Amino acid sequence: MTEPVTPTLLYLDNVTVSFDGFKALNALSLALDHTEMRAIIGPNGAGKTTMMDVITGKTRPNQGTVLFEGKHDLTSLDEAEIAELGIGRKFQTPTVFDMHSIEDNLLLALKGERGPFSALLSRHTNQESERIDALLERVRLTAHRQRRAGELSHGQKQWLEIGMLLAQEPKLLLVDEPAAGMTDQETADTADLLRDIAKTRSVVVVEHDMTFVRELDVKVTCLHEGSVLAEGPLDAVSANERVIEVYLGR
Amino acid sequence: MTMLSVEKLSLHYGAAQALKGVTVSAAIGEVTCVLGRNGVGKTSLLRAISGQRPISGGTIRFDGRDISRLKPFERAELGIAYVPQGREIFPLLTVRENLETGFAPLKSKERRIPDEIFELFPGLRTMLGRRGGDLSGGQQQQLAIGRALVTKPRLLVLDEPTEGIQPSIIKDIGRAIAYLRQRKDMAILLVEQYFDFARDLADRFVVMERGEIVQHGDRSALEGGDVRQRLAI
Amino acid sequence: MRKQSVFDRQSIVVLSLLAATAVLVPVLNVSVPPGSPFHVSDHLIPLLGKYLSFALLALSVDLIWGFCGILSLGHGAFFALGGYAMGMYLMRQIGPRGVYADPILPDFMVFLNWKELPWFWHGFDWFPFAALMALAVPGCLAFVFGWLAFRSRVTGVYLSIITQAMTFALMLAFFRNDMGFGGNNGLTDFKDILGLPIQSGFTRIVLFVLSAAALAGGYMLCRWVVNSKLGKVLVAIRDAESRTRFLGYRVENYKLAVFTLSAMLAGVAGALYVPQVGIINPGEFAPANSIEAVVWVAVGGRGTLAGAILGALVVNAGKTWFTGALPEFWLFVLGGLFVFVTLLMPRGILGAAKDLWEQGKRVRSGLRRDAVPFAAE
Amino acid sequence: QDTIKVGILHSLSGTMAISETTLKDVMLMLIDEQNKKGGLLGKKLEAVVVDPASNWPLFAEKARELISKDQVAAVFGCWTSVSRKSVLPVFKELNSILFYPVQYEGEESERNVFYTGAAPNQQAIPAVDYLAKEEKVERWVLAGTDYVYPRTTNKILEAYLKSKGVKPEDIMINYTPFGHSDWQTIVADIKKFGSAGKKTAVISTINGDANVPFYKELANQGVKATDIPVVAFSVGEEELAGIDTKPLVGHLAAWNYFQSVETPENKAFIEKWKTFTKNDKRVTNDPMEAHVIGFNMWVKAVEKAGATDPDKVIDAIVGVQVPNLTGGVSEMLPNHHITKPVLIGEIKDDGQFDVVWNTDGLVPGDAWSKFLDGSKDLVADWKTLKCGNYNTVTKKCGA
Amino acid sequence: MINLRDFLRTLLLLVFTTSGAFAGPYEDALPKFAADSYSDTEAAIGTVAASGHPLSLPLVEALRDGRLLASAGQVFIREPSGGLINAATGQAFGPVPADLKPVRLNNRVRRAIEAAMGGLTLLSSGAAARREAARAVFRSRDAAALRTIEQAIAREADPDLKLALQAARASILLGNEAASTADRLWAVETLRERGDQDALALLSSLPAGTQPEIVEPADRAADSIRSRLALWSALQNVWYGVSLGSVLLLAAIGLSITFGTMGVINMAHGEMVMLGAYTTFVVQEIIRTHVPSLFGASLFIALPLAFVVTGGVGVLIERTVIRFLYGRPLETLLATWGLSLILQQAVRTIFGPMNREVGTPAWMSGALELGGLSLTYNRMAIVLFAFAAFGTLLLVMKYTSLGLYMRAVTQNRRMAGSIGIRTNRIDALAFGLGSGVAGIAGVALSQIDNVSPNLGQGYIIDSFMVVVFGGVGNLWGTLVGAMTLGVANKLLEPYAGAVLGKILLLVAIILFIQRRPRGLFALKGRAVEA
Ligand SMILES: Nc1ncnc2c1ncn2[C@@H]1O[C@H](COP(=O)(O)OP(=O)(O)OP(=O)(O)O)[C@@H](O)[C@H]1O
Ligand SMILES: Nc1ncnc2c1ncn2[C@@H]1O[C@H](COP(=O)(O)OP(=O)(O)OP(=O)(O)O)[C@@H](O)[C@H]1O
Ligand SMILES: [Mg+2]
Ligand SMILES: [Mg+2]
Repeated sequence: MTEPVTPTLLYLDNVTVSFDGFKALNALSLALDHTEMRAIIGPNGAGKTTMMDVITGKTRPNQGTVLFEGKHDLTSLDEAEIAELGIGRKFQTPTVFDMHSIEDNLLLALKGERGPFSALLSRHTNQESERIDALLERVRLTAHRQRRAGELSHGQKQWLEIGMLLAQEPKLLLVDEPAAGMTDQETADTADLLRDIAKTRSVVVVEHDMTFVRELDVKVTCLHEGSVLAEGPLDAVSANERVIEVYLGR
Repeated sequence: MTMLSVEKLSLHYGAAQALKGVTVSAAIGEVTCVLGRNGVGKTSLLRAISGQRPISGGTIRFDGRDISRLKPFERAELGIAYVPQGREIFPLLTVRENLETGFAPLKSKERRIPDEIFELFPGLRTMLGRRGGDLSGGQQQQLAIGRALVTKPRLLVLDEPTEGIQPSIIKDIGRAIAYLRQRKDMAILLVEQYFDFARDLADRFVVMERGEIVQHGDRSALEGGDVRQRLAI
Repeated sequence: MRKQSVFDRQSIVVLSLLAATAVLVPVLNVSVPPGSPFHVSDHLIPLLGKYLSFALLALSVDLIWGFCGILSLGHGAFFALGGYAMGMYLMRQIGPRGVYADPILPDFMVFLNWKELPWFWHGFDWFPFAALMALAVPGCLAFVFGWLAFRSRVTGVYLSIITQAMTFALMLAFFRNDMGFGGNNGLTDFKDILGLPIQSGFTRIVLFVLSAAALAGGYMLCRWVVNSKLGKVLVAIRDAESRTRFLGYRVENYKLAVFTLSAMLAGVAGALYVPQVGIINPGEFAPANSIEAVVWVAVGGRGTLAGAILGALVVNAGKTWFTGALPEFWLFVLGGLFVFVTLLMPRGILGAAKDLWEQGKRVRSGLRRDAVPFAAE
Repeated sequence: QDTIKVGILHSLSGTMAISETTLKDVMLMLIDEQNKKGGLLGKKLEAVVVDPASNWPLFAEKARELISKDQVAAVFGCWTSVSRKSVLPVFKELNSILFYPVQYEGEESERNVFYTGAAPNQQAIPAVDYLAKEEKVERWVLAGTDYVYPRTTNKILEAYLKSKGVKPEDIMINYTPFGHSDWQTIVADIKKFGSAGKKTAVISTINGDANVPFYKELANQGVKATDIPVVAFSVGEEELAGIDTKPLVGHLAAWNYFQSVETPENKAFIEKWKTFTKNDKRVTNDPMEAHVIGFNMWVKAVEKAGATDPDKVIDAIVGVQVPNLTGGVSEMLPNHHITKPVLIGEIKDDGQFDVVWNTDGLVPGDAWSKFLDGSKDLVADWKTLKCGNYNTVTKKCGA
Repeated sequence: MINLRDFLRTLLLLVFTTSGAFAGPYEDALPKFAADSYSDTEAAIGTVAASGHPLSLPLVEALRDGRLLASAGQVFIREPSGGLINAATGQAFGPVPADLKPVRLNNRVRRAIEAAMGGLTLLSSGAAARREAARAVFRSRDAAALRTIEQAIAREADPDLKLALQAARASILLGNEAASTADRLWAVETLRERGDQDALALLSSLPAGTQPEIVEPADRAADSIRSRLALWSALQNVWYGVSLGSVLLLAAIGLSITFGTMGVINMAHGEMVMLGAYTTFVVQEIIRTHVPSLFGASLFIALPLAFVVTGGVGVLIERTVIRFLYGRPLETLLATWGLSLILQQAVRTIFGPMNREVGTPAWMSGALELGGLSLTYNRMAIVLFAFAAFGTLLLVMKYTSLGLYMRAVTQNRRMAGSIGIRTNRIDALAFGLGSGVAGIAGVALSQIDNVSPNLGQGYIIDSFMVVVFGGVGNLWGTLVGAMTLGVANKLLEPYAGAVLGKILLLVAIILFIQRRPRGLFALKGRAVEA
């Protein structure tokens, strides 16, 4: 197969997901370029998380195309395969390995061989240690490195999960509500972080915090009832009557 | 009138101390806001009040009565309702059943779902038959608040209720809290990170750091920048 | 970063204890006169050997249950299959010494009018082959079973119950006389192993020492696995399986690998068990046996390899003791022990001991938390 | 050492406790009684009870413990064949004595074991003869639990029936797993098989727990003894105590002893038993009688040998005669089996048996069946040949 | 009717005694009863029945009921009322001989009695007696009864009974070389219409050498019956499956609460079933010794008691053990395993290790013949009961606040407490309910299985299999799971045999779970997959 000519990294076309007749996604189409960051907004239940589920292989769409790098059909791959293609994800409710230390959580997330035998034989390298140190610093958990992840507060878990996402060094980051439960300052921080990452990678961010979205300063897609309601710069989208009606409120 | 008064509360997780002599109170018809950065102990405070974690020191008084040894359901029967962080709705029950669990502390003739819940969150009415666990995060948050209101509380304890909620509904929740406050039949204790939201609602506030209260005051103190500053460090 | 090698403190303790037993027991048996209180009498040797093979079985259960969250209620099947492989070898060694004096066919075949050896009995007269089979048969079964189950993401109780169904089905199958494994009576009346008479004191001691060695080997293997990054992935799978997938780990491959390894360990345990107790029969496939193995692990402390060994030894020694001392009431005692341990020692005997130790240490040196990932729900 | 220890190796828990616990009790009674009579060789007897818990390897372990640790002079125990097979090597290795009280499949004779229960020729074949003669049975259902005893018995019976001219299509063989509890289909099949116009009977070698549901289902589906009689080899008074026998009246069992046998010995025994257990509802059964015989034989042999040393007892016991409870005198044969009468009883509505037929004299137990290819040339004789499996064709002992 | 019969009898006796005792075949046969030989007894029955002697019926009845006594060549009938009459003279008897013993029976004799009774009661005035007689004659094919039966047919008004009598006549004629071809062809036709297994047996076992003009239609008739029966037997198998399924359902529904809903891996579940069965035993013992008249109702008395007893034990267990283990489901396995050992041994110590007798009330014995189906009453009762128990439980779980709170508590115990649910009470009640249901299952199972300390062990694996196969946490799943496994088992059994059938079923379950890793009625949705 030849390399695709389009710059599109992620391509969703006409994706529909229905649960017992309820359409969580309804003919959704979306395209994301290399090194593009996209903010997704939309009412609760619009299908934002479901969209991420589809991309990461957790949910199989009833219909539609999901292509990664123009050649990988994500609908036919499982979660691990998709992760290995270079798609990483932060979940809406933070999910980390409660029994492992913060450090081990990051270690497990670090990019590298994923097979059982290489895991059995793997040796801990200095490079890895440095990388983990840097990450801990970045998510401000250095002081907690030996604690069990299960003991962290909600917001700390959010940070740890972001750290794990970074550790994977994916080509595409899917970030579901990173600012939830963070203070305004931390929110701003996160925005910085994401902007930084988006210089070399593609990012999809879901967030309800408009200040945060504004700080990201990227193209915004607003979903509603499983399909795209509006797309464009934040100002344009937030001026959209329908968006105001179903999402922003008056 | 002071509904809740917490004095010198301390709480441990194993060997680690999460609360160190916290003193807070909440009065009827007022919103008391707890502010603080991640991991300072806000949730731990609410867990102690709702009875989900045993405390290791201090007292919790509700309506003048020491409730620090009571079981969670006894506190619920007294009129404390808790909307936890992470929603914790019953995933396999339908939305209606989730709301009906709130009947537990009520007398049998009081057992109906008040219409005002559907007025506050119209979305819930259309979802009555769906399973709680299937809802989106924001929908679950609405359900969790609704469920707490079903119990006809006299103290409503909310842990970051705006987390993951779309802006219009945040406004709705704000309005709802304001409405509940003006009804003057309950005290409201609100933990919040979203500063603007807190500022709009709070009658009084406390700021926590490392398990301690480091600052407190009333609404006017929030208008100035120093609290916001404090949270940003 | 903590360095974790196979030889951490726990390992050193376990291994030296095992080594000491392997040396002391034979010495006390052979060179201390029978009258002395330190004498280990002859009948204890195969008994202790049996405990050690049970301990190896417990270890194999702990590896998958304690560290990967796979609760197998069918591990007895792998144990029994290993045992049957060994039993078949021992059966073939009887040669013409059976009651019907048939040089090839075991007695039960003569008895059921079989005219020739079924194909699956061929080769078992050769020890290396039998030994290989004791590993390979449980391993292959576990591989096939695991491949099916893990690939289709059967987890939790569903997995437990189908493992139970597996061992139950095998039990029924082995009970059938038509299967060619001696039916209900199983394989017994062995004469010798590798040319040594199976009932001689010397053989017994050799088998005992081998069991201790196998247990030590199994322990080190498991330690190596759980201390490596593989072990961390296993724990991650145990606690948040789907999250692990999103990090790119093929959970099914991991599970399959440890499940197979664990089954092979169980097979070895079975192979060591049979010559020491002198019989293998389909009763070993009974689901209750597998559940018991799980119970040993829970009693000792799940997720701590040493705990599994301890649990197997304690429960079995208790059983031996009480079935003799309190034949009418031993079930009360044993049942009571299980309830007691669950209520008062949530992390098993070893866990409770550790807690005590930690407490003491904390008292001595102020507060310090232990960050070792430890098994709990 | 001023006591002689006697090991009792019967399951007190697990699936076999139902049957075996009684045997433990009867042994305690016999030992108690012997002690009242002054013990043995001037010493008191002491019972050592252990619980092998219906777990076969545990039988071997416990046997070893009894012999090595407790130094018992003899062991009375086991019920299932597999438990016996499991302990055999231990008894051989440690040279001790086992008395085995249950009817079994035969095909065995060991120097260290005394088989006081029935061999197939003391139970199965007479029963079939009775049915063929008395009930004019022409069609046979051989229903059993899938293990060695039923398999062997059925093989022997099949060969025997065929030798009597029964056609293969008139024999139906059915095996069920241990503890089988849903008998609807099988009972229906039996009914169907039995309605082909020929008189049909069922020879049941169904074991243990499975019997109660089997008989309950027979009663349910209205299979009466007058239509299709069932003759069982493993169902005695003890098993019937758990069933309402009114619908089962007339079904049969073949044993060497029934509680209802009216002899003074038996009356006295029942009386003692009820006093000992302080329960006048307790029933007696065939394996209990076997233990009585075995124990008395052992006592006599020890007295004869003047010691409990196994070698001496083993030599002394062959030829020892003791009265059994049915009015005869049983003798220990050189093949370590004993002579017994064969009795056929019909179930009565009170859970007892009405003896409808018995052999004229005592039948000597065969270790090796004449009807099996592998064993028809074998004989066991521990007196002169000193061999349990002497081949009369090759004139060799075993190998 | 009885009165009429007694009246006739006395009348006859009167005639008989006044006319003096002539030695006839009847009197000749009498001493044979005293010979204590089954073949003599059998022969004597035949003679007596054919003698036409007025005492033959009372004599045969007495023999059947064990009221025929013999001593030194003399034979006496003990009247049901207790009086003793001399069988030879019919006169009451004064001094009773000391060594009077009942004439012994065996199956052969019982058969002869049945046949004789058939002939003797064909003309009886009671419809039930006639029906019984027709059946007996049908089975015995006793040519001697032919004349009487024809008389009876002519007199019979009840069409149903007439059919039975005709079938009896046909059975005699069919194999009878002496009968006319027309009669025998009529017999073939009548039997073909009857169409059951017995008719088939008769048609397919004609004596060798029967004329082809009879053999051919008989063969055809046999074939048609065979194909009809094949159909019925398929149905019958389904019924067996349903009834096995009901047993599984009963055993499993308690578990679907303690395990399925509460998440306790309840290894002591089987022991709860056992306790229920023992409760039944105790109830019946008390009834037997104190109020035997209530025996028919014993199960109804046992049901609530069993529920209370096992429910109580359940609550006790929950309060003392299980409640410390929430959130640690795997540990419940260990504790309940221990508890099951303790309970088993406790029952063994109290009641002894043997099986205990639990009787079947009269209304539960017998079978309903429905076309070619035979539905035994006790199985029907179990099926109905299982469904009733299931339905009740479903209602409780779905529509009562107990059910709602129970589900809420098990889904999130901490939050349920905070919402005001009295979690500890709900936990105790839930575990008690599950145990209580297991207990009433025990009442039903005591009807078909051993009541022994091991009772529970036999069901525990199957119960878990059913709950898991159906899908944990779903009552409907348990129902469908139980029925599927039951029917599949019974459909496999005729082809594969009981052992292989069961193995195949287990393998099928293993493979099925691969297809549906969360059971038949899998819970779906986010909450589960997370
Ligand atoms: N497994 C499922 N079963 C049934 N319904 C589902 C399932 N997953 C999602 N849904 C429904 O699909 C809709 C979209 O959910 P989704 O979580 O994608 O919303 P969202 O846009 O992420 O909302 P929020 O902003 O509140 O997180 C919701 O109405 C939800 O109830
Ligand atoms: N279950 C637990 N076990 C051990 N430590 C805990 C546990 N829960 C919280 N902690 C610790 O207690 C401290 C306070 O946590 P808490 O959840 O109260 O914080 P918070 O103020 O609510 O933070 P956030 O804004 O992130 O929700 C944190 O340091 C946290 O790591
Ligand atoms: Mg979402
Ligand atoms: Mg918090």
